[in-house]
Amino acid sequence: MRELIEHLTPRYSLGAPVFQRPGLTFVDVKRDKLRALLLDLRDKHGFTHLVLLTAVDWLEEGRFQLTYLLNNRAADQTLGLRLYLDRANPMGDTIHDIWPTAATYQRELREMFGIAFPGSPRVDEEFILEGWTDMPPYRRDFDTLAYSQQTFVERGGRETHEPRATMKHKLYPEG
Amino acid sequence: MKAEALSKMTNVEEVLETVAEFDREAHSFYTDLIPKVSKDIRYIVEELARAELEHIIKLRGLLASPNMRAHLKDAILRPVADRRFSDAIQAPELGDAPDDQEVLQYALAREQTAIEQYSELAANTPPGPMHEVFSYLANEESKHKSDLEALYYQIVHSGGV
Amino acid sequence: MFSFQPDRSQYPDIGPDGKFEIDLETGKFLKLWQGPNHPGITGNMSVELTVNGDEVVEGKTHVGYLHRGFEKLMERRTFIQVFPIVCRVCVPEPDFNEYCYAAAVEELAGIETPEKAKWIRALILEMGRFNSYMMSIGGIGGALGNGIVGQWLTYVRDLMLDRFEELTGARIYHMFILPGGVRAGLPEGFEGRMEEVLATAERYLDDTEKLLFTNAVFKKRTKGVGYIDPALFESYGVTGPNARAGGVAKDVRKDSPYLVYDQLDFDVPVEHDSDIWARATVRYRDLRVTIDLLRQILAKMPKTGEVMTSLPNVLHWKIPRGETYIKGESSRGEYGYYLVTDGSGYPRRVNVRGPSYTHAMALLEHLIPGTNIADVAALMVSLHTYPPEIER
Amino acid sequence: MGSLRDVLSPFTAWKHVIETPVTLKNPIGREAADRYRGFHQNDTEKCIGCGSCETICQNAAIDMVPVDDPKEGDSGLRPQIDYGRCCWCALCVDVCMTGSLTMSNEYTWVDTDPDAFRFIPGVDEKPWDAIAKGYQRPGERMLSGLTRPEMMEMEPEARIDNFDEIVAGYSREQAVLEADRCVECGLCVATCPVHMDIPDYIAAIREGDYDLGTQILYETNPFSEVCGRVCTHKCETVCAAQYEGEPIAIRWLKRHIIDNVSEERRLEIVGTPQVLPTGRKVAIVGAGPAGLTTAYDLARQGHAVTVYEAQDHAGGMMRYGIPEYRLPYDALDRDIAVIRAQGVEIKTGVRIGSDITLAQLKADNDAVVLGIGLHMGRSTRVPGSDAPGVEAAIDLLRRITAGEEVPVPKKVAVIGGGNVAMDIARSMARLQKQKYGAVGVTVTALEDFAHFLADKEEVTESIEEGIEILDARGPQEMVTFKSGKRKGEVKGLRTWKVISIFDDQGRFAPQYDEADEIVHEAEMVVEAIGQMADVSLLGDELTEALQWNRGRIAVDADGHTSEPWLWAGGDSVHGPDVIHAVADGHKLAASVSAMLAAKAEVAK
Repeated sequence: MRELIEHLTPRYSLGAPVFQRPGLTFVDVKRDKLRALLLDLRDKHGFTHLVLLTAVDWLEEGRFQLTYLLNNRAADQTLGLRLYLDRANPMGDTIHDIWPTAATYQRELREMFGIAFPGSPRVDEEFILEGWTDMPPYRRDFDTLAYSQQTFVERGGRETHEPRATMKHKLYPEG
Repeated sequence: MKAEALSKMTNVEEVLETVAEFDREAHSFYTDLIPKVSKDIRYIVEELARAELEHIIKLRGLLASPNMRAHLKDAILRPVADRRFSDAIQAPELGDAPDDQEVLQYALAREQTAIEQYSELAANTPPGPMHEVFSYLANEESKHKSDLEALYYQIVHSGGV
Repeated sequence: MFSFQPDRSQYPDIGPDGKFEIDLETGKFLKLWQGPNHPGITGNMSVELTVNGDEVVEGKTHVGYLHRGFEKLMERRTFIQVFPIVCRVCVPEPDFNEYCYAAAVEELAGIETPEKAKWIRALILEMGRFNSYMMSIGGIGGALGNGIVGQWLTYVRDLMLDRFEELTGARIYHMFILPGGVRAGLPEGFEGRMEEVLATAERYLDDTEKLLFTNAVFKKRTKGVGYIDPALFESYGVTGPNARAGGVAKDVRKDSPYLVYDQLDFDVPVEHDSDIWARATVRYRDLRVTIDLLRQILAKMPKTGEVMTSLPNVLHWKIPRGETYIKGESSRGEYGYYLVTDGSGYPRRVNVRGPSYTHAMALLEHLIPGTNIADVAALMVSLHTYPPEIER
Repeated sequence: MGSLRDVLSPFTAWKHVIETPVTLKNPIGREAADRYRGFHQNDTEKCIGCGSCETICQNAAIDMVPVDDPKEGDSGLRPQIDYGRCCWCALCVDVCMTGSLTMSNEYTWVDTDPDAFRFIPGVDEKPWDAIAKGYQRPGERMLSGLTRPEMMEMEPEARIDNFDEIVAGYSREQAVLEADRCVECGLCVATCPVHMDIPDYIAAIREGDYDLGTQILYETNPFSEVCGRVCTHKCETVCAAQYEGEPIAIRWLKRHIIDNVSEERRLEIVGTPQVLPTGRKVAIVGAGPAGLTTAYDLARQGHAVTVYEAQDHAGGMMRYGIPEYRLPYDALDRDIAVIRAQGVEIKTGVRIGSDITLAQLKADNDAVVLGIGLHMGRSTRVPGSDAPGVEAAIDLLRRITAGEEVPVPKKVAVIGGGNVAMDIARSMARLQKQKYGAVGVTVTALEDFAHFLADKEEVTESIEEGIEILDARGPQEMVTFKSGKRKGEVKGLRTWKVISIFDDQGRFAPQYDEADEIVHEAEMVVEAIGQMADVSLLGDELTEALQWNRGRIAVDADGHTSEPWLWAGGDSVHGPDVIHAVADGHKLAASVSAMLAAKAEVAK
């Protein structure tokens, strides 16, 4: 894997690789190099299996990470390509023509993270959420607790007590 | 032979009189001592005086009970410890302004003497009301001594760790 | 003998792009919802079918009936608190979630799993595969009018649930594979009781073979139906039995051995016709392998040793920034957890890769056009779909 | 396609028609497996109400509800479980610090009232309370560490010939590991005499925020560096972690914070009084933990505080009682420096009662606070106890600290089994090692090891250093030379074996085996038994005027004596303990301050 990465790095200006364990490597890739790299990996280096495509919200850093996880079964190697998108205007490039199944992932990313993939089939159709009007819910700033508190009624009869405060209240209220 | 036997024998009334005298003496001794010791340790002497007074009252009650009156003239073997017991009544050896430890040591010694006295009297009486009275008195003194020892340990041995 | 050609005179014209022009106003099309409540559907999903006569011209998969936002819920929970909810992603075979999550956490936190725990994990995963195949084969029987197979195999599955119950303390959601190991070793006499279950299973499977796999009707309904061109496997992320039925011996247990699979002796059954029959057969044969593996694991498992590593205080457990992907071979194909940590006490992101995600979405939608409506259920079931792993 | 076999074979399924059905006739009442996770059970006697079960519950199914009054080490709260939310994962059982929470294997229960499914296991009686089967934690607690990191200490050979500090303090890695074990229940806070915010400063260690840690420490304790070393750490006796492992090393963690903040930084964090001077004057007698804590608090409120100390240096018993190898003087000095920085004036070498009278202090100040400590050693007063060569431990320790020459014979016998006995034994052992290259100290204690008064580690370390410790030995006599040049001087200690020290009611009632007599050869016998306060500074008149309580100056809850101008606290009032003295200091300051405020009101 090291050799392959060394080979690809100058060509696709890859970032520093992370060799997570034998058989699993992560590396950063730039958006304009992604497509060529994916084709190269799929067609020349045996990474024919798109394991998954998903996003990570680095809210504090103002960016989304797209992770393209590719697998070369014969070599038992998995390569994670990390691509960073500006969180303010997240726009990805569709790869459904390379892996048709990617269309599903891209549709989900559009719905759950609000990342656009222009040209991806049915990308704007509702996927899992019907009639959703709030912000894309898998974004870090979507507060599930607040949502559930607004949406559902709490059942009454519940009250808890903190051990430390209880003891202070009862044993040394003045201290 | 006979003279010796006589001196060995005494009667219950006489014994109890000695006991009462012992307590009265102790009470007045402690009462006199109270103002002599420093105020911070006065509580010890006060407690000792109070204990003796309680004892006097208890003994008086015993003597007045009809059950006891019937036995007052019973003969009884004079305890061997009697000598020390009498000494304790007569010559308290404690300085003018003793400290807490001295007072406690003195009180402990007195209690020990009393316990020995009563235990021996109990041993010398056949089972019956008299035997029980002496056993009871011995037991009372033992308890009192234990309390004093606990106080002694607390003051002398365990402060400072 | 029974073949006939449909009358295509009523069919609409095919447009220049090679597709039907579906215009409901023409009256030539009918929209039909198969699911979410339908005997021919697995779990809470539905397929929106557009039919023309008895031929389906378009199918769209709809999921989301049971979306609980698990991946998001996990981000709100500490690493230990994620443990009880992962299994709920997949009801019939929950243990892969527990295993993959635990192994991912262990890798990123640098925790060693005791040897014996690895054996017990493999045991549990095979027990889960056993149950999942029982449901799948029972389901495919049911979808094709042979409900009795479903009843038999549900009974056998229930016997395995009894074994789950005595081993893990629960029947469906076992919550047994903790990061750091497993909760306990085997109960006294477990091997014997497991053997009874396996023997019973074999008896029922023999009957199933006679009723289902040596059955002219079943063959007629499944052979040559629901063909998946193996050339599509990589494009559509096809893994597991669906790929093995098309001659590709994909199996994570062999391709990338985890736990103790490198110490077990087994072959991966492969069929070549890539139709419903082949997929059912490959599962049936793999179930026989699973039974053998269960026996092997119990025989080879170390008898003594720790099953759990002491963890750092889980109430303050923080894991350094990192990411990993852990996969295993579930009864439906590659099951994986992609875990991203950010140095805090909570996962930054957990992404569950379930095989149904590709099989029941893009692939199914690709396969449906041209299918006879009566075969849609069998096609669906033959893909062995568990919808919760699509919508999570 | 399709052979005849394919047509006939399916008919074999008909054989099942004559089989017995496999379904259970009555599934209700079917017993679950032995380890099935069913309804909870809680041994409420064992439960301490720490709330770890509530913390770990990912479904928020658990509330801690009061079922009893809290007491030391027990919040009186017990978990109430809402089975509408419980997912039966049993993490609450796994995390339970005492092992009180378990699960029965009962899983069927029918009730028409949904609220019935919310109850307090072990308190609300349920049919499954006595079921032994179900889920118990299989082994020991696995979800939070059981043992504390080993403290780096100087080896006995390296430490025995010097007074260097033995304990190294935790490294960052060790401290984080240890801080991690804390479950933040806060049961310790009530037990700590000054109610330090223990879980909070431990959390600060985990976060690596030592500034915050220092700030938290100073909110309740200006002697955190001292307490981080020598605190009696009662908090650790109620720690939730102790039930199946070692309690959190709270004391060492406290020290770790201070170790990681420079003296300058500490002064910056603590700062100086942020109020205008009030013009009120307070005199404090004794620069020990009680007096200096009072001074710290009052100074920060703007009062002018002068502390009078009879010894040459401030610190009281922390300096003159605790040996340097346990508490280095510079550590103490750093704590005191922060107090001085508040404007507190400490006048050392001034003995109240002789140099200045209390009456003088009363006249010159708005209030006087006594924090005089217990600086006089008790004597056994056995025969020979007044012979030359018999020393009082507390006196000897003071002389060693003051740098005075003390006699160092080859053989020393120590009477006592408390920490002071260990302190003097180990100090003398060091001096012997320096002088002769060998240790010759024997400690004789009344108590047997099962009832020993000294801390366990003190005993262990003493033995490591070559000190002989004989338990259950009662001193009978200091044996002296009967003739010769050294006539009258001590040559040994005669002891009897103690058969029992307490009676069956736990009261002191020593029984001796007189036949088991040993004469411990020694040219010095050190009495390290009790201590007492030197109250002579009060003078007869004040002694008589004051109220007393069993030998100690009587004070109210705020430390106010029966004299309106006089407060008292610390060891001489509440017994020897640094952290207790600090607690007293806070109380005294609050009370004095309230009085001064009232005075100011009146003056207006």
